[in-house]
Amino acid sequence: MIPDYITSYLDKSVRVTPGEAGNIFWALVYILCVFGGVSLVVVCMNWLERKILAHMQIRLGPMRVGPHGLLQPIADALKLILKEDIIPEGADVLVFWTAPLIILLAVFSVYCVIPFGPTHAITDMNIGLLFMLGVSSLGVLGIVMAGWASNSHYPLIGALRSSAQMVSYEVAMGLAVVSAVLMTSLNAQGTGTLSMIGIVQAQQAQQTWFLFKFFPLGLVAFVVFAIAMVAETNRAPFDLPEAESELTAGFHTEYSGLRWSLFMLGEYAAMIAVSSIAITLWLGGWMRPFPHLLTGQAWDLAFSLFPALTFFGLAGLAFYAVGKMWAILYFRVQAIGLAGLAAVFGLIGLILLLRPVRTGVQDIYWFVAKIAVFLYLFIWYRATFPRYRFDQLMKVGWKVLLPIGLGVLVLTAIAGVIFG
Amino acid sequence: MNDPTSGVSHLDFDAKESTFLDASELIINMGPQHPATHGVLRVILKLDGEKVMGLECVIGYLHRGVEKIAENRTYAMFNPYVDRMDYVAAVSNGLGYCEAVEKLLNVEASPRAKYIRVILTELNRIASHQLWLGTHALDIGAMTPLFYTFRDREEILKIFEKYCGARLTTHAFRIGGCQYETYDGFEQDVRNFLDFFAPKIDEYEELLTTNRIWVQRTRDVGVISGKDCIALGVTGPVLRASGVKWDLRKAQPYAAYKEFDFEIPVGTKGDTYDRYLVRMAEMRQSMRIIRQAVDGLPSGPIMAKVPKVLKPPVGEIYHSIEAPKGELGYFIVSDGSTQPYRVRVRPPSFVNLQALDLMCKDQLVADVIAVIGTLDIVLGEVDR
Amino acid sequence: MTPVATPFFFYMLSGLMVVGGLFVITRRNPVHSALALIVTLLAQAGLYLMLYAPFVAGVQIILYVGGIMVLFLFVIMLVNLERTEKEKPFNKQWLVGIASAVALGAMFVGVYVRGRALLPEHTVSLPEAENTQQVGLMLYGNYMLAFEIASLLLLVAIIGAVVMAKKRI
Amino acid sequence: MVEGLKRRFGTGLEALTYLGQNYLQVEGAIAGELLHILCEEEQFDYCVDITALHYPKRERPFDVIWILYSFPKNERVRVKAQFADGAPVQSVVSLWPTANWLEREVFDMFGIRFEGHPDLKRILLPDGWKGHPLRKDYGILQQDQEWVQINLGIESGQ
Repeated sequence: MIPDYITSYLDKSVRVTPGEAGNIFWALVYILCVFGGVSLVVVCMNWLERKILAHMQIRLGPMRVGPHGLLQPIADALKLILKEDIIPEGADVLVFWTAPLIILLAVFSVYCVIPFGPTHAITDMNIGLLFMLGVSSLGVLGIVMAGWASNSHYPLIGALRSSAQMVSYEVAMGLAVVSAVLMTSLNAQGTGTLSMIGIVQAQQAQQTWFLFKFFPLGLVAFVVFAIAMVAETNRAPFDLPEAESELTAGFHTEYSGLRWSLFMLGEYAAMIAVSSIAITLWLGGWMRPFPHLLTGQAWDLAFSLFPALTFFGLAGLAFYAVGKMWAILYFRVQAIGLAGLAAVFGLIGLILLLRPVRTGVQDIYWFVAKIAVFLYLFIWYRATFPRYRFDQLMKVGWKVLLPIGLGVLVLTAIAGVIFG
Repeated sequence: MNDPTSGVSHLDFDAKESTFLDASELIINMGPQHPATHGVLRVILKLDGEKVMGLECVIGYLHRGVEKIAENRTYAMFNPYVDRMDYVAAVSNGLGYCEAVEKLLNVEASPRAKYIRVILTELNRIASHQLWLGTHALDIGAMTPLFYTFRDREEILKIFEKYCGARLTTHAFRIGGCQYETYDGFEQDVRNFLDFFAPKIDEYEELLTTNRIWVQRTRDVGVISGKDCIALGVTGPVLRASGVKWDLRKAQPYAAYKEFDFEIPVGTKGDTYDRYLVRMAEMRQSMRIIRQAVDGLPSGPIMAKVPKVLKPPVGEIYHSIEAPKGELGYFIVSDGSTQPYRVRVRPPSFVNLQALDLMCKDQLVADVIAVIGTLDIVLGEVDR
Repeated sequence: MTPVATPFFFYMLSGLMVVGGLFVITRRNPVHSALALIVTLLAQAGLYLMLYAPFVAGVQIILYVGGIMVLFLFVIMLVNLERTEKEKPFNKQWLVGIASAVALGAMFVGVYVRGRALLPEHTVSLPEAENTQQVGLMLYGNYMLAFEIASLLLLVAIIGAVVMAKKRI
Repeated sequence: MVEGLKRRFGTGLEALTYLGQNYLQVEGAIAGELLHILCEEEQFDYCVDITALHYPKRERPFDVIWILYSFPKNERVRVKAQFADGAPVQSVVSLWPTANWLEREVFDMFGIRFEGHPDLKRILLPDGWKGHPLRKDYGILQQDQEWVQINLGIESGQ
């Protein structure tokens, strides 16, 4: 009975997400996979950001803990967990406690509907996109609560800034999203969809990424969204709520230890979440690049080799780093560790060459690869741009992005009527 | 001491002023420990939302009584102390002090000493501006320039280290000239630096000058007119950015500056962006001066004839130089003994900081940070 | 997909709403009141979901919780809280308040008792998957005029707010 | 310039030069008026510095020194006046706003009161500090023990 319940979902004919199939066991498995995966990515992201930022700024970044500082995130996590958790005097303890949890809850709820593949989502809601926007807008509550509960001026100003900022940019974001949703309705029935999987399938059906649909309308909408999503996640150059040179650390000034790390986790998870929205809406979701231009068996095979090649590349990089290690005892241990890592990467690459695995991970691989590009962009912005001032931020949101978003929406509708 | 409003009187905290939504104004204590106050400056801000209604600086956290120490040291013994005031431009401080005492003693440094002084002082000006640029950009949120400027500042510090053994508090000059002859390859090192640094300034400018966010953050921020500058005694790049073409190196030349050909960059609007441009141009002018000085470095002795024990005749002297931050003056009174009767330092940072209130009025909190950065203060010099 | 434990969720969400509502009016600290109101609104969104109206639920969250309540909090944080903490929460209006609450309750009971026959016996099967599309078609089809009038009203309200807030134009 | 001033003030004013630097030695009573004239009529638009000297053995122990500069003339002048302990000095904040902090510092370090200063209080030392450190009778190791104990909770700051 129970094994049947488990295996029934694996039946090839089902082809729906576990949430839709109503299969609680597989839904749980997916939830664990997604949450574990996201947490792992956030940890890696922590290391990568420091490393990439450091190399952009002609320094080395973490180098001490493990080879090339690879174990630094673990050391950081340990430190944060063991650190004293300070609650400032006069703080509203209950609100102070719940604020980071709300942020985390909001961000992770978004992952419920993110489609990593046609069936690789926890569930598929028919209001998926709406759900995503709604839930991610709850994150601002956590920030506001954190800032207010700290009973301190800097967090309060940070909270005020972020509430105004997020509410403003949500408008532009929403308009950009709607124009993409409009594009989904260009089918025989004339009805669009808000389902995340449905949106990608619409792109599949129309044989184009929405980025290139009605060029340049899709592109403009995407750019509006891409700017707004940086503002939504409070990253540079829109990191005013936590502007370190002005507000020390903004809304999480008074937080420390584990609770502070929850904020960080929330921030990075939110970056991944909004990147996924952008990818789903405009960049074809799980589709591989040029799915309709470069068709045929040969191309399919070539693209399906990418996951394995990526891991071989990582392994090669690690081996190269091993070769560059100094030949002294201290580094010998690290070199062995790094070589082990390279071997693991190589092994994963080999496994990915197997035919069933190769086809199975295709969707997930391309989705994650697109996310990686976005995350790199986030880091790049941070190294390049100065910070906006509050009034300029509002000006950009209301006077630039909002009219552009509206215009794109109207033009998309017109274009849809004419060409659709 | 823990009350944020302690020591504040001219901000009337109980006054009812009309604020947005009639909300109560916010009193914020920025500093003395704050990432953007460049040391231990404490600024008490009165805010309406994000708008600054008034502010007051509380200084003195780094007060070490330099002027009192001077009265208890001989002239030569006090020389290293001046390096500790504006510690990012220690060479300039030393130059001002040595020249003041030389004037009081009625001796003149040899031409070679003067040229070496000019080279080192101008190198120090570049180093000071680099530090300013890095921290200022960091305050405004651009992280990367900081690392670029520190990389290039390192080259200057290496020259200092090779010349006199110290990197920061150099104590490079002695009363009467320079203690050290230049090391072998000094000229080549300086030339190499100039060749190395010229493209680097372009690199900084590439990151910032046409960056839209940078321009938006600095244009029309902290505007101060030339008239206000003079009334408030503000000197240095801040004054020049407000359109007043006044530089002590030209107006009342000291050391060997008369012999060099250089320009005084001036701004037009007196905002933070102009001050940025002026300082960038000043770095280029400094390079020009250094190149001329290195090319024309005369030979000869490096120390003038000064007695072993310095006993200036009774009298007083005011001598000022153009430090990277503005007019740095020394007023020295001698009573004929081996110790000065009084040494008064006219610190540019201290006087310039007074303009903060005027420049920040009705601006936003983020602008206060930008203005503190653009004033280029060093708290060691403000508090002495 | 069949719903699970419907009565349980209904009573849980309703209870949450009532408790949240009580907290809204009893808390002295306006921020706590606002947070309780957010809980109430979220529970309400849950009820909409149970009524097979996912679109309304999503809009409820985006607009009320993500937008309006954040602005509420924004304003509450700006004003001086110490004064409100000292004031009595119910300044002499509680009699009127209780009276109207009782009247409303009586009306509900009356409608339920007398109009029972009018209520449908069985749960109506609503097309969940088509919900959003249906709402859209209704709004832009049957109720086009009303919808446009409402948006015009909102525009007027925005302009009015700007005029009132801005001292000089 | 000097002639005109001498005609106006008579014997109270003496124009001197030392090492090529000009300074005016004036009576304390006319210092305020002289500075006003220098600012308004003689174009000394920039007050470089205000400082003081302490000669404890003199009858009027304080010299207050104003260092002025004229942008149009590119010329410096020092004004020097003697004051008794406790005698008020006329503030020049209304002429040169820069004098605000400079006068506060002189007050902080010497205890010289400036009349007409908008907000005369200590600037570098803490508000409650006793004593004025740049006076000659204030030893270099001396400090306000009481203040240090109360505010820092230690016996000595040294």
